[in-house]
Amino acid sequence: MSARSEPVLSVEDLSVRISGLHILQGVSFTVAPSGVTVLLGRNGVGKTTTLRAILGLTPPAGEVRGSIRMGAQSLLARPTHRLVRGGLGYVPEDRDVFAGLTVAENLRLAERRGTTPAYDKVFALFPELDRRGRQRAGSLSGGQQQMLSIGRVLLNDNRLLLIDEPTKGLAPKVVTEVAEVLERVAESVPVLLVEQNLAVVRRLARDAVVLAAGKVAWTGDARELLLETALTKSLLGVGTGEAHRPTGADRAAVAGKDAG
Amino acid sequence: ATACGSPQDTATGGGDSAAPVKVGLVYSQSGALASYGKQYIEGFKAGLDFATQGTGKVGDRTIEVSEVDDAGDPAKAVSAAKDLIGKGTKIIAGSTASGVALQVAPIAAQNKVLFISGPAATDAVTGANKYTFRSGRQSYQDVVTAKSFIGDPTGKKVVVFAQDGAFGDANEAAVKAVIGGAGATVSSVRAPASATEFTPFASQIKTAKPDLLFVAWAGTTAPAMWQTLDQQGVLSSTTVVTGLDIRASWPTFGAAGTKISFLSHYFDGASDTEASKALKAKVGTVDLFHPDGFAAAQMVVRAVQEGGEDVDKMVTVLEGWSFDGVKGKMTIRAEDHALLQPMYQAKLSGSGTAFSATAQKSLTGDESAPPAVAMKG
Amino acid sequence: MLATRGLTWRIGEVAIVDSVYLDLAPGEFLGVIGPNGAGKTSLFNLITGLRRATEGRITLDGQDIGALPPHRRARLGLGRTFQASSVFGSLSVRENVRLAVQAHRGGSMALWRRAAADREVAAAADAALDRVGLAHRGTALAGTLAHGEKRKLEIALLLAGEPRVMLLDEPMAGVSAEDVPELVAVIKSLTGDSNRAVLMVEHHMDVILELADRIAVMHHGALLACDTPETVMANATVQEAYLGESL
Amino acid sequence: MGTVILLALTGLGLAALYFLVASGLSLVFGLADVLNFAHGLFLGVGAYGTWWAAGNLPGASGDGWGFVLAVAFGVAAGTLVAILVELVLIRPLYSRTIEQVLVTVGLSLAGVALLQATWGADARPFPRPDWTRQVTGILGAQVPNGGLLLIIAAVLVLGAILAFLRWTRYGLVIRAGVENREMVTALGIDVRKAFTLVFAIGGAAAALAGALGGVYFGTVSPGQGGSLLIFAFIVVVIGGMGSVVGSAYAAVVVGLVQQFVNYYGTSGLGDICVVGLLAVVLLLRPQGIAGKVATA
Amino acid sequence: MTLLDVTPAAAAPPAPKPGRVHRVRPFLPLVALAVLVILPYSTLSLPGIFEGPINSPGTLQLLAICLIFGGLAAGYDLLFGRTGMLSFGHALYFAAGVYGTDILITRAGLPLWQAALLTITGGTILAALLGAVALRTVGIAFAMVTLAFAQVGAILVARDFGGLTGGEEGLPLDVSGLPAGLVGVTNTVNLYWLALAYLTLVVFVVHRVSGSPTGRVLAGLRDDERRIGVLGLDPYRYKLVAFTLAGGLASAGGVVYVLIVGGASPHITSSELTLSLLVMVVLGGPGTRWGPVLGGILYMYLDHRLTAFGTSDAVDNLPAFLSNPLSQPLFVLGTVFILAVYFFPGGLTSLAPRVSHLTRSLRSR
Ligand SMILES: Nc1ncnc2c1ncn2[C@@H]1O[C@H](COP(=O)(O)OP(=O)(O)OP(=O)(O)O)[C@@H](O)[C@H]1O
Ligand SMILES: Nc1ncnc2c1ncn2[C@@H]1O[C@H](COP(=O)(O)OP(=O)(O)OP(=O)(O)O)[C@@H](O)[C@H]1O
Ligand SMILES: [Mg+2]
Ligand SMILES: [Mg+2]
Repeated sequence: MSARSEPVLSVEDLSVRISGLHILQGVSFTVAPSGVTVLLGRNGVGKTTTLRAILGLTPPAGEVRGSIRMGAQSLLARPTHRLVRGGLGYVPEDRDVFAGLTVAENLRLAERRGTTPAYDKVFALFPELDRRGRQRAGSLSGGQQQMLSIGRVLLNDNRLLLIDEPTKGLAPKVVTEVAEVLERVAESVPVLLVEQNLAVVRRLARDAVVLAAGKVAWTGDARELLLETALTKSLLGVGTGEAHRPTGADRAAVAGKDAG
Repeated sequence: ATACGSPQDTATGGGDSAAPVKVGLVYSQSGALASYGKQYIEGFKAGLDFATQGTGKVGDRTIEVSEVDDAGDPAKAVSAAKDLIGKGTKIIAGSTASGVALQVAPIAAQNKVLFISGPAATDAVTGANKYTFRSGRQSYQDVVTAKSFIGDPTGKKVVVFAQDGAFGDANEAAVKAVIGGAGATVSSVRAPASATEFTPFASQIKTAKPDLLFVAWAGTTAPAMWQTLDQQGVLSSTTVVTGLDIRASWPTFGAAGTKISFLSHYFDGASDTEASKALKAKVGTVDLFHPDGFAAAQMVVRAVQEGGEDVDKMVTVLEGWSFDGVKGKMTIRAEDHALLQPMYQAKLSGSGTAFSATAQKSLTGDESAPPAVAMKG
Repeated sequence: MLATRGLTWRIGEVAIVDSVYLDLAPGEFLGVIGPNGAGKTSLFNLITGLRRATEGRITLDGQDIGALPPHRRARLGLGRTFQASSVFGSLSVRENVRLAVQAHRGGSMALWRRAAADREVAAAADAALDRVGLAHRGTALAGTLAHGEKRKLEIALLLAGEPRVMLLDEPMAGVSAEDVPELVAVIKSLTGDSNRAVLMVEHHMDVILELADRIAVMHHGALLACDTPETVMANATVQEAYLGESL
Repeated sequence: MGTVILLALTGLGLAALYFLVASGLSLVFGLADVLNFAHGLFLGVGAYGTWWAAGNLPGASGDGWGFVLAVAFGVAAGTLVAILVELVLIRPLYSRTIEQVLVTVGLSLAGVALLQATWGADARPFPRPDWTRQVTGILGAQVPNGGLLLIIAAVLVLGAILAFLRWTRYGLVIRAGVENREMVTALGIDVRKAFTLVFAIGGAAAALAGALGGVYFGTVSPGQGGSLLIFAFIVVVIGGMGSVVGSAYAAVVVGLVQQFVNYYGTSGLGDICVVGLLAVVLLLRPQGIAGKVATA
Repeated sequence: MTLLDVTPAAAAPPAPKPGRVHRVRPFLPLVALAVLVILPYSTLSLPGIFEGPINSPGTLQLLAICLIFGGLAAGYDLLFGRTGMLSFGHALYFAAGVYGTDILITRAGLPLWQAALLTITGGTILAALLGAVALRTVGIAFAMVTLAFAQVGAILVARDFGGLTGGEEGLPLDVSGLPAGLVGVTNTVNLYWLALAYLTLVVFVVHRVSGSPTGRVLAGLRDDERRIGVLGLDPYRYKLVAFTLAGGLASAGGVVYVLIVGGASPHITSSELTLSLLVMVVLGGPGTRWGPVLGGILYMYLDHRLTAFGTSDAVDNLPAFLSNPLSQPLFVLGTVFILAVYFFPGGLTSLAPRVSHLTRSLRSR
């Protein structure tokens, strides 16, 4: 990674086990203090697990080892709500809007004490949210829910955003818009982004971390990664991707867990 | 050590004349009727002492009492009875709840052991079978006592206020037979046992304008019921008769208590017999169900003394037996094993938490005798 | 084979699906695009019977199915996947698919037969898993799958039912770039059979363009256009309302 | 006419009692999604707390301000128990809703038995001001004051709960927390505190119902709470789960139906009617009722 | 409906077993059955566990009741653990079996086999009819409708229409027409075998059904009912089949129970009985083959034995603040249950893999 100033987040030797399955096996990377760092990898490789471990959301049956720090402060073992109040914003993979609450209530819930919520900013980005304030979030279309989920974190000022597949299920036009939004957001807040849409990655990412089989397969400048077709092919498997078929060891681990 | 045996073995009571006599008491130590059960067992111990002159023995044989809690559940009582019988027990007593008495009685008959039912008031125990006796009073005797409050019933109007269910049914039927049979017109107002608001029923009673209101109500909602009857002016407009429950319940009548005429099975000071003195000496303040336990012990001693090991003989010696119990002269009627015994009219006085009962009148065992029924089994 | 006539679903005054006329010919692959909230998923819900239309008719092979409950429609050969994965979380992946096969084979009320003994069902299930590349995950509990794997399982469940009309709701959402071609191939193999037809909602234009014979565009509940990919892509409204400027 | 008024007013008194019991249940169920079988225990604690205070607490008694103090003590005791239950038993089981319900079932068994072990199975006379035993003449009907007290208390409790839900964020936090607890934390909210608070309020409402129920029944016994609970459940369900206003309407309907059917029909029909009403309502509008329609 | 998010303990991966144990495993249930069948021939005394030797009538009676409830819990699990239906009215079908048999024998004087046949048929039909109505609702609404139906049953029994049920006093069974082998304390062993037969039947039926194609569908229903519909299966039909079957099994349990206890009492109509069934299933492990059975047996054993424990000297000699609560069986039972929910989520059956995990990790040290 290019020598820039202190990373905002550094993950070192992160291991996560969930019910006997060794999902992350010593993952280390850092997030630069500005711009977008993108976390790439195939389905099931552990991207979401990484973000959730940073937030302290690993399920009770799981076990987290290693170190995760923001500046001098260790994030492990601190309750999630504290971390978030301290400026860690999270957009989850499954949107996780509160289906039973209205759009307005969903937003109101996300307000943090002591700050003025930036409703103007959010409504300017997603006018739909303003219009549908009284609709139950559960009855929103998939894309609308995604907007709500992103809008929710943008209400507040954050020190770092963790965003998991924000453009999934969005219409191409909205994807462009969201990408623009994130681009603008990233000017003021560093973002750790999980994204499958390579066009979006290409547009946003400054640094990239590629996971494979629970380990870091590559880190470095994102443009470098995307420019080199050979590299993309071998790492992201756009093509044959032989390297990332589950290995024998993987399969054994899986079978061991589930057999009988 | 493991060993093989027959699955149909049961222990036999020691045949030799010095072996202890096993008596099983199956009654409520826990559950809703725990305080009835407590009085019963205190009464039983006092009675055993009294009947054996403090030795706890009949001849050379010690009376060995095993107590089992049925928590008011017939299924548990039946299990306990089977267990006791399996261990060679020939005499079982107890049954605080009517349901328990009714389900243990057939077990006694099937296995030919003596069963002396306790506080359970249901009429159905009387005449249940040859092996079943009772040491307490039955609902019918309550009703006969109630009748004594209205003098000549001819042409009088009587209303029964009772909860739904077998207890209410039995009381209603008894009133119809006893008071209605003597010339009164009897009608009834029934309420669900779970009712919490009694105004509709009080209104119905008031509209009926009875000369006598007979109330058969058990359970924790009784105080609310009495308060409503009082508030709606029922208590001040007619003679209201009901059974007097255990002492602990007296303050719950509140102001209504002094306006009600009580029929009573027993209360402290209702009688002045040798047995009652002995009982009082043991337990301090005597309460409703102490005499039942006491009488049961007296019957047990009699059965063992005269009957030895032979259950059929025990039955024979108990049938027709008269004895001096806590309440006075008690007689076991031979035909149906009803226990004829004195009953009382009482008044409550006092206020707050301090109430006392005084006897107005007592009925002899013959006066309060229920009609004889045929032995069912 | 599938046709809707003036299909409308209103909530209060708002028409979520607004008088949709749609014809799906045997062997056809019809892509459905439209902005978020246009009513695409709602249209699927009406067709499969999870929602009851307020107006209009739906016919399958000429038979009016508008009044049938979902399971009856499924038995007539209508199958779908869900936008938000909906799999049986506490069953293993293989059992999920077996259940689907079994449902397809008649789903009789057999209480006494041993399900595990049915080799045919097992074989069909494994075949379906193999086609979506999930065979190695067969014993995992479906609830613990990663997101993309659930998407594949969704498709396996659909395949197992061998439906004649398939409704796919954003099958590619969240599937990693590496797996997209594979999945596209699977979906492609569904078509080409003159007995089958596919209706697919998808936001990945390249996928739609590769697969679809015709494209229907929905907007505010109504069908804006339904034509060949070229014509649709050239449509100015589509360009503006849906595609926007490309990245 | 007098009878109808009498029945209507006493029916409303009964309704008020049902509502008092149901309100806390409804709040906890609607917000925290815990069908709280231990609610009967909170009632019992409130009732016994009041009873104990009137006899033992300096300054408290069965009359006047002393009685108010006794009730306050009972409510405080109920609230405290509810908080402890939430902290110790419910909180560690979060996101395992079924287990939470089961724990409350266990608690209802053990708690009532504990009350019985401590104070005996028999009903105890309940200390209460004399005026609650009297009646007030309203349009020719002799209406018990105890019932009127219940009606006033029910209206106050309804108002207080509505105010809590309308004017604080807690209602929102908890409803969201039930849906997805993790996500609420991920928005920076300590959802555990909110849950404890809801239990505390539910416990307080229950304890108040217990204390006033003691006044109404004139006695307190260990099983009292449990026997009221079944009707409270019915009220909560007919009213729409989690809707406190709905519970209020449902309580009125149930109270009046019971009262009038018991007078004009045969005995026991009132209960069957109420149960039938429940079945009919659920069958006609299952989704409308099972879904969390309203929160206030 | 979050209440039904049961994650069956079956999902937990059982620890791999050494090969030899593995091979005998399928036969373990048969071995257990054989042991249970010959158990009454043992004169073994287990002081503190049973009052008398195992072949004494008291012990056999207790065991019989435990077995019945093991069977009942297994039947209830068909609804709760395997299909995810939370019924609060299961007691109704059990009570229908108990009262039906009792009334037909005692009041109508029918011979046992006729009474049993009629009752089981009647109970099954009752379950089918009420289920057909109740299953129009889902989730908590379903729980409440079933509760309401059961409540009507309880009210009818308590009302004692025509003196048929005996109201709160219950109805003792008239044994005069029964086969001699089922009457009397010496024949308790026959009742024990009957109860064992019932348990075996229920376990076998539930096992077969849950392994059948229909059982698969039931498991699917537990997870996602909508999805089952879209696959082309009618959720309503399958749920009704499960409900009816469970109801029928419960009324069959009632038939055996009334013979064992010798009468019917209104306890068994209460919603508390359904709640205790729920407790049993959870205690043992919902959705597992042996969990509910173990839970039912353990619960009933504790329920009966704790009364004796509460009145024992050991408890009486404790200081009052301990002995008072401990002499309340329900206090102990409730507390045990809470602890169980806490410390073995997934029920008793989830203990086995954990224990073996523990021993393995100890050995590997
Ligand atoms: N609670 C859990 N229990 C068991 N396994 C789990 C659990 N959560 C995740 N896993 C497993 O961990 C692996 C990584 O999952 P994760 O969700 O982090 O993948 P991902 O990289 O985000 O994939 P996707 O691109 O599909 O979202 C998967 O194989 C998944 O099955
Ligand atoms: N039950 C409901 N109540 C109110 N509005 C609803 C309901 N269901 C759907 N809607 C609205 O109907 C519109 C269509 O929703 P639908 O899910 O069909 O959109 P979609 O085209 O699938 O969008 P996406 O591509 O984002 O998934 C949306 O605006 C949604 O908010
Ligand atoms: Mg992911
Ligand atoms: Mg959609």
